[in-house]
Amino acid sequence: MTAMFYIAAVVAVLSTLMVVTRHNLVHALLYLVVSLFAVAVVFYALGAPFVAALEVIVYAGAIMMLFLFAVMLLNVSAESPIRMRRAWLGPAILVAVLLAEVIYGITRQSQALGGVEVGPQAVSKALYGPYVLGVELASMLLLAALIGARHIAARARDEEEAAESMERRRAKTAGRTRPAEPDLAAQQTLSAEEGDA
Amino acid sequence: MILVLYILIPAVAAPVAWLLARRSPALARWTAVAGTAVPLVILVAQWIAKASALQAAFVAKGPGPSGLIAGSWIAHVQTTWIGSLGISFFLAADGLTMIMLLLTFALGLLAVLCSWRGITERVGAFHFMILWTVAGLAGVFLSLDLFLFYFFFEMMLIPMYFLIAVWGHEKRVYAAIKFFIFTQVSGLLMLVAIVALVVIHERATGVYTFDFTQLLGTRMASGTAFVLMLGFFAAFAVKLPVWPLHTWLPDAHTEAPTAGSVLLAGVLIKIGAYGMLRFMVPLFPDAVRDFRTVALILAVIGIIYGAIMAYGQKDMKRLVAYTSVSHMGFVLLGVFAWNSWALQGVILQLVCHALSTGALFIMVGGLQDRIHTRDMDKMGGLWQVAPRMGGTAMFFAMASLGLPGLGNFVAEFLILVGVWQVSHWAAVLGAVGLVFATVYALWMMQRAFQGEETHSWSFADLTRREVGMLGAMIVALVLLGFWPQPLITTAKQTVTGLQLMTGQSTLSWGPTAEAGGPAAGEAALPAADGAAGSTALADDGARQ
Amino acid sequence: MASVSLDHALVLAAILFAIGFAGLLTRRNLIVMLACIEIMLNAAGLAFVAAGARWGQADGQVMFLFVLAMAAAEVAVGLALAIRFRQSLKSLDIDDADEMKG
Amino acid sequence: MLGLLWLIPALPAAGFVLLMLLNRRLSRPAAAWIGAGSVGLSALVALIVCGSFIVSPPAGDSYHQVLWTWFDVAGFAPTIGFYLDAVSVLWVLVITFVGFLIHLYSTEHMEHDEGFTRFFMYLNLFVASMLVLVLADNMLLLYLGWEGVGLCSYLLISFWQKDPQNVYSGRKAFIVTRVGDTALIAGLFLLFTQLRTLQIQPMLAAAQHSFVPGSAVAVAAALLILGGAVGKSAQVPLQTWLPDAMAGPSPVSALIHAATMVTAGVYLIARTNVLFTLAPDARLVVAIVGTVTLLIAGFSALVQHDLKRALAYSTISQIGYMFLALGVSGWEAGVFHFMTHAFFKALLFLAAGVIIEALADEHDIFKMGGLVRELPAVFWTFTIGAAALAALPFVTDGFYSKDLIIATSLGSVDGSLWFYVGSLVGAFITALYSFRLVFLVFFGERHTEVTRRPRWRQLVPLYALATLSIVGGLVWMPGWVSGFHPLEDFLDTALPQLDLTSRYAAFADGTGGAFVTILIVAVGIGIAWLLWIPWRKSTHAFSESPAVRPLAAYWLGGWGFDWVYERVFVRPVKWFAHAARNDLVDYVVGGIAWLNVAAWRALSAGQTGRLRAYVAVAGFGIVLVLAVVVLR
Repeated sequence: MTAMFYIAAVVAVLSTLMVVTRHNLVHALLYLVVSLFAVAVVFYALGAPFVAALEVIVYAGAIMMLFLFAVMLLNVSAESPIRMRRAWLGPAILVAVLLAEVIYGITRQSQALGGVEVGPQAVSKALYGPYVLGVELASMLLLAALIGARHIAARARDEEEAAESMERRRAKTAGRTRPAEPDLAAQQTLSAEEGDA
Repeated sequence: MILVLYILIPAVAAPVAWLLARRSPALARWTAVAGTAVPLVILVAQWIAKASALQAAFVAKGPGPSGLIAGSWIAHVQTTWIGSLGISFFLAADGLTMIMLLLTFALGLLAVLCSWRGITERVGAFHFMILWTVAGLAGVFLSLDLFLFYFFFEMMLIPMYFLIAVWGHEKRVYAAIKFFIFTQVSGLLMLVAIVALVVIHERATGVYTFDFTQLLGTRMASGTAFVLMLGFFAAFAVKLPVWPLHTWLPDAHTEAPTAGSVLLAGVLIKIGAYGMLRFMVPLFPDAVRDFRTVALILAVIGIIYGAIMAYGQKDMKRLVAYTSVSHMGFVLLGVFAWNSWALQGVILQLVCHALSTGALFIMVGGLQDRIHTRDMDKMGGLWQVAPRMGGTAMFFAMASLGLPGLGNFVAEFLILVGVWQVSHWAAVLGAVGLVFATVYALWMMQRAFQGEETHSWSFADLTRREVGMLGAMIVALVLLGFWPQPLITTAKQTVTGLQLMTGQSTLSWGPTAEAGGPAAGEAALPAADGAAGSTALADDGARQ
Repeated sequence: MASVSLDHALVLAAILFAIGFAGLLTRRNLIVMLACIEIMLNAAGLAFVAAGARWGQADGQVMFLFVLAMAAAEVAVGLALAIRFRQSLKSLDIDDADEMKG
Repeated sequence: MLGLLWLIPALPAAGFVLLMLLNRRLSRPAAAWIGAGSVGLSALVALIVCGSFIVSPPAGDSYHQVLWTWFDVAGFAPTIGFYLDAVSVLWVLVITFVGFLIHLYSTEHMEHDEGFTRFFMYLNLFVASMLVLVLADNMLLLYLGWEGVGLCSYLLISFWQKDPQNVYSGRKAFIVTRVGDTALIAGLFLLFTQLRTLQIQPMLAAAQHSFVPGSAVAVAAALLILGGAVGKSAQVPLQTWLPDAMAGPSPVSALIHAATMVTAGVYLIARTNVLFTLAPDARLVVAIVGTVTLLIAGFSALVQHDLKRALAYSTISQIGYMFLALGVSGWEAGVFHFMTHAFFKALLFLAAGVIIEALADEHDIFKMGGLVRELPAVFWTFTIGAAALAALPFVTDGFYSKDLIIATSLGSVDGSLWFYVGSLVGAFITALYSFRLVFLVFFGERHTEVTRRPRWRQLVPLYALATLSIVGGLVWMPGWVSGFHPLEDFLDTALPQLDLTSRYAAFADGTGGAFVTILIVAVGIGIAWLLWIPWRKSTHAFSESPAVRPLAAYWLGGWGFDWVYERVFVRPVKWFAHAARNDLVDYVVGGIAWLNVAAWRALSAGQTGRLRAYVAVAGFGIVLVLAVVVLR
C-alpha cells in the first residue's frame, strides 16, 4: 500500500504538472483525468475506497465530461500566444514560497496515519447522521448551480439582441446633430428610449 | 391640543398641495398659503389670549429645576410614545416658542409668496417640501422631549435637501450634499450625546426618560458633561453656523431657490441658537461656562471673518449669505454671555435677522428673476432702472449694518451690552464687526444699485406682491427698532426661567463686572420690572 | 495496512495545490483556469481525506463529498460563464476581460 | 408751549415719510413744499418752544419730555424722550433755522435735478435725525440720531450716484465715522456698566458721584466718547472723510458738513462735560486734537484748488478751534463758536454753490476770477462769510467767538502757551486762506463765463445768513468792549462757567490779548491781499517752484493721512477679502473631500480588472497569513 501511495503520488504530481504546462486544451484535460485517477488511487491507499470511487465517477467521469463538452462547444484548442515573457517567473516564486511555507508547517510535527480503512457504510452513516444538514445544503447548492448555469448560458441570445438594438440607437443619435442647443424634446425622446431599453 | 395643530396643519396641507398641483398649480399655491397662514392666525390668537400670562412675573412652580421650568409654559401636550424607552410626545410652548413659531409661519408664508412666479416646475412637490419643512420646524420649536426634538431636527432636513437639490441654481447638488453632510454628521453627534445623557440619567435614577425637564440637573462628572455639551454644541454650531463650521452655509444659501434661502436664513439657522438656549446651556451650565472663552473667540472671528468674506464676494446672494455668518456671531456671543440683556438681544436678533436677511434674499431672488444673474459685476446703476427696488435694498442694507432705529440695532446693542459684562474685548471686537458690516453693505449697494448703468438693463420695478411682502418687513423692522417691548415682554419669562435654571452662581456676569458686582446685578434680575437698575444703582451709592 | 505518514499525504496535497495555483496564475485560458481550480479543490479534498484517515473517522470523507459537490456546482457555473465570455468577447483569454477596471 | 417739543423732530420726520411714500406721485413744487415746509414749520415750533423756554425758564432750567419707554430689559430702560436745556435750545434753533434757509435755497439750487424728491426726502430725514441727536434725553437715543445723520450724510454725499467717485466718497464718510462710533458705543457699554443708566442727566449725576476724578474709568469713558466725537467732527486722526464729502450737492455741504452734523462731536462733548471735567487727561487730549487739527487743516486749506475742498478744510480747522475750546474747559466758548461758525460757514458754502452753479459746475478757483462785477450779491455775501471766517475784528461774528477761544486757550486754568500760539498761528492762516479765496474767485481776470444768476430763493438765505454772520456775535461781547453777554448768561444755566484764572488770564481776556488777535488777523488779511492781488504772478511762480511744490502737494493731499490709511487698513483688508474670496475654511472642508477622492483614485488603480492579478494578490495574502501563522 505504501508503495502504491508513493507511485500514485508521483503520477499525480507529474500529470498535474502536465495539465498546467500543456498548451493544447484537450491534452491538458486528458492529463487532468490522469491526475484525478492517480488521486483516486491515493485515496484508496489512504483507506478511503468510497471516496476513491467517487473521485473516479464524479470527477473523472462527470466533471471532466463537462469540460470536454465545453471545449468542443467552444471549439478552442490552443491558448493565444503569450503576451508577456517571463510571465511565469513571479507566479513561480510566489507558489514556491507558498509551498515551502505549507510543507514547513506540515512537517514540523510529523504524525503517522491510523491505517484503518473507513468503508462506505461508515461514510454513509456519518453523511446521513450528523451531516444531514450539509447534504441538504449541498443539494441546494447544486440546484442553484444548475439553474444559474442554465440562466447564464441562455442569456447569450438576449445579449445578441441587445447589442443589435444598441447599434441601431447609436446610428440614430449620430444622425441627429444638434449639440448647440440641448432640445428638451430630444432629451425626452432619448430618456424614453433609455427607459425602453 | 392647539400645539399639535401647529405641526399638523402644514404637515397635512403638504400632501394636499401636491395632489392639487395636478389639477392646477394655483390651487397648490393657495393651499400652501393656507397651510402657513392658518397656523399663523391661530398663533396670533393664542398669543393674544395668553398675553396676560406671558406678562405676569415669573413664578417658579414646585421645587427643583423641573419646577422652575414649569413656571414659564403657557401650554403643553404630553403623551407616551415609546414607553419602554421613556420617549414621549411632549410639546410645550412658552414665550420663546411663540416667537420662534411666529418666525416660522411668517417666513413660511413669505417663502410661498416669493416663489409665486419664480417656481413653475413641479409646483406640487415644491410646496410639499416647503410645508413639510415648516411642519418640521414647528416641531423642533415645540418639542421638549429630546428624542422628539431630534426626530423633527432630522425630519426637516430632508425636504430642505430636496428644495436645494431640485429647485436650486447651478451648483445645487454640490450645495445640497454639503448641507446634508454637515447637518447630518453634527446631528448624529448630538444624538450620541442625547443617548449618553439618557443613559447617565438612568444610571443615577433608574428611569429611562428623554423628557428634557427631567433630564435637567442630571449630575455627572465635569469631563463627561463637557464632552456631552460639545456633542450638542456641534449640532447647533453647524446650524447657527459658528465660524469654522460655516462653509456649508454660503453654498446652500446661494444655490437654494429664493424660498429655500428665506427659510434657511430666516428659520433653519435659528435652530442653532434656539437649541443652545433651550437645551445646551440649561443641561450643561458648568461645561458651558468652561467653554465660554473659546466660544466667544469663535464668535468674534465669525463676526469679522464673515463680514470680510461678504465684502470679497462677487455673487450678491453669496454676499448676503456671508452676512448671516457675521450676524450669527453676535447670537453666539449673546448666548455665551447669558445675562438678561444678552439673551433678550439674542432673541430680538433672531427675529430681526430673519426679517432683514430674508428680505435681502427676496430682493436678490427678484433681481435674479429679472436679469438672470447674481453677479454684481454685471449689475451697477440699477437704481436708475428700478428706484423702488434700490430704496428698498438700501433700507435692508442699513438694517444689515445695524442702523439705529431698526430692530437689528436694538438686538445688537443689547447683545453687546451683555457681552461687555463678560468680556470687554469680545464686545469691542463685535462692535468693530459693525464697521465691517458697513463696508460690505455699502459696497453691495454701490456695485448693484449705484454708479452708472452700463449694461442697459431694463426691467419692471417691484411688483405689488413684492411691495406688500417687503413693505410688511420694513414696517416690522421699524416697529421693532422703536418699540421692541412686545417681544421683550413675551420672552421675559423664558429668559428669567433660563437664568434660574442654570443657577445664579454658575453663569454669572463673570469676573470683569467691577461696579455693581455680580451679586447685586444678578439678585436684581428676577425682581425685573425696571427696579433692577435703580436697585443696583442704590447699592452702588450705598457702598460709596 | 502499512501506514503512510500523514505528512507525506499532506505534502502531496500541498504540492498539487501549489501546482494548481501556479497554473491559475500563469494560464490565461479560462477553461484551463477552471481546471486548475478543480485541481486545487481536489488537493483540498485530499487533505481532508488524509486527515480523516489519520483518526480513522468518516468525517474527512464527508467533507470531501461536500467539496466535490461544490466543485461540481462551480464547474457548471464556471463553464456557463466561459460560454458567455466567449460569446461576448470572441475569446477565452481572461486578460481580454478588464472592463471592471476601477 | 414746551409740550410741543416732540413736534420739532417729528415734523421733518413726517416730511420724510410723506416724501418717501408719495415719491414719484409728487410734482416738484409739491415736494419742495413738503420738504422745505416741514422744516419751516419745525423752525416755527422751535421758535415757539425755545422762545417760551428762554422767556420763562422751567424749573431747573431744563425741560424733559418722555414719549415712551423704548425698551426695558432687566433695568436697562432707555426712553424715547427729549431734553431741552440751554445747549440744546441753541442747537435746535441753529439746526431748524439754518436748515430751513438751506431747504429754501435747495428748492432753487436743485430744481433741475432728476432726484429732486429724493433729495428733500434725505434732507428732511437728516434734519429729523439731527434734532433727535441734540434733543435726546439718553445716550442711546443720541446714538440713534448720531447714526441717522451719518446715514443721511452718506446718502447725500453719494446723492449723484451715477458717478462711482461720489459713492466712494459717501462710503468713505460713513465708514470712517463708524470707526469713531465704535469707540462711542464701547463708551456707552462702559458707562452703562459703571453707572447702570444711559439717561444723560442721571448718568452724569451718577458719574459725578461715583467716579474718582482722574481715575482710569473716567478717563477711559471720556476718551471713548472723544473717539466718537473725533469721527463725526472730522478731527485728527479721522478727518480724512470730510474733504471727500464735498462730492455732495452744495446745500448738503452747507447743512451737514459745515453747520450741523460735523459739530455733533462738539455737542456730545459739551453735553457730557461732566465726564471730561472728571478726566483731565482726556481733556488734554481733546485740546491737543483740536490744536493739531486746526493747524493741519489750515495749511491744507491754504493750497487747495477746489473751492469746496478749501472750505471743507476750513471747516475741519474751525471745529478744531471748538475742540481746543472744549479741551481747555471753555465749554461755552466752544458752543459759541459752533453757532457763529454755523452761520458763516453755511453762508460760504451756499455762496460757493451759487458760484459753482453759475460757472457751469466749475470747482477750480484758478479758473474763476473776476466775478465781482458778475455776481455782486454773491461777492458781498461771500466776503462777509470769509471775513467772519477770518475773524475780521468787530464787524463779524467770527471775531467774537474766535477771540474768546484764543483768550480761553491761554487764560483758562487748563490753557497753555502752546495752545495759545497754535490758535494764533491758526488765526493767521485762516485769514490768509479765506481771503485767498475771495481774491482768487472775485478779482483778477475772468476765466469762465457766468451762465446763470441766482434768484430770490437762493438770495434770501444768503442775505439772511450774511446778516446773522454780522450780528450773530453781538450776543456775547468781550468784557473790555461791553458788558452785553446774554448768551453767556443763558449757557451758564446748562454748562460750567468759563474759568479764566490762569496767570495769563488778565492778559488773555483783556485788551492785550484782543490786540494780538486783531493784529494777527489784520496782518493775515493784508498779506493775503499782497500775495493774491499785486503779487499774484510771483506767488503762483513761488508755489510752483521746486522747493515749495512737494510741500504744497503734501498739504494738498491732507498730510498723507489717506495715503497711510490706504496702505495700513484698506489694502490689507481688500487683499485678504480678495485672496480669501473662496473662503479659506472651505479649503479645509474641500481638503477632506479631496483626500477621499485621492484615496479612491489610489485604490481604484489597484482594480486592474484582470482576474489573474486579483488571484496573485490573493496568493500574496495567503502567503503573508501563512507566514504569520506558520512561522511564528
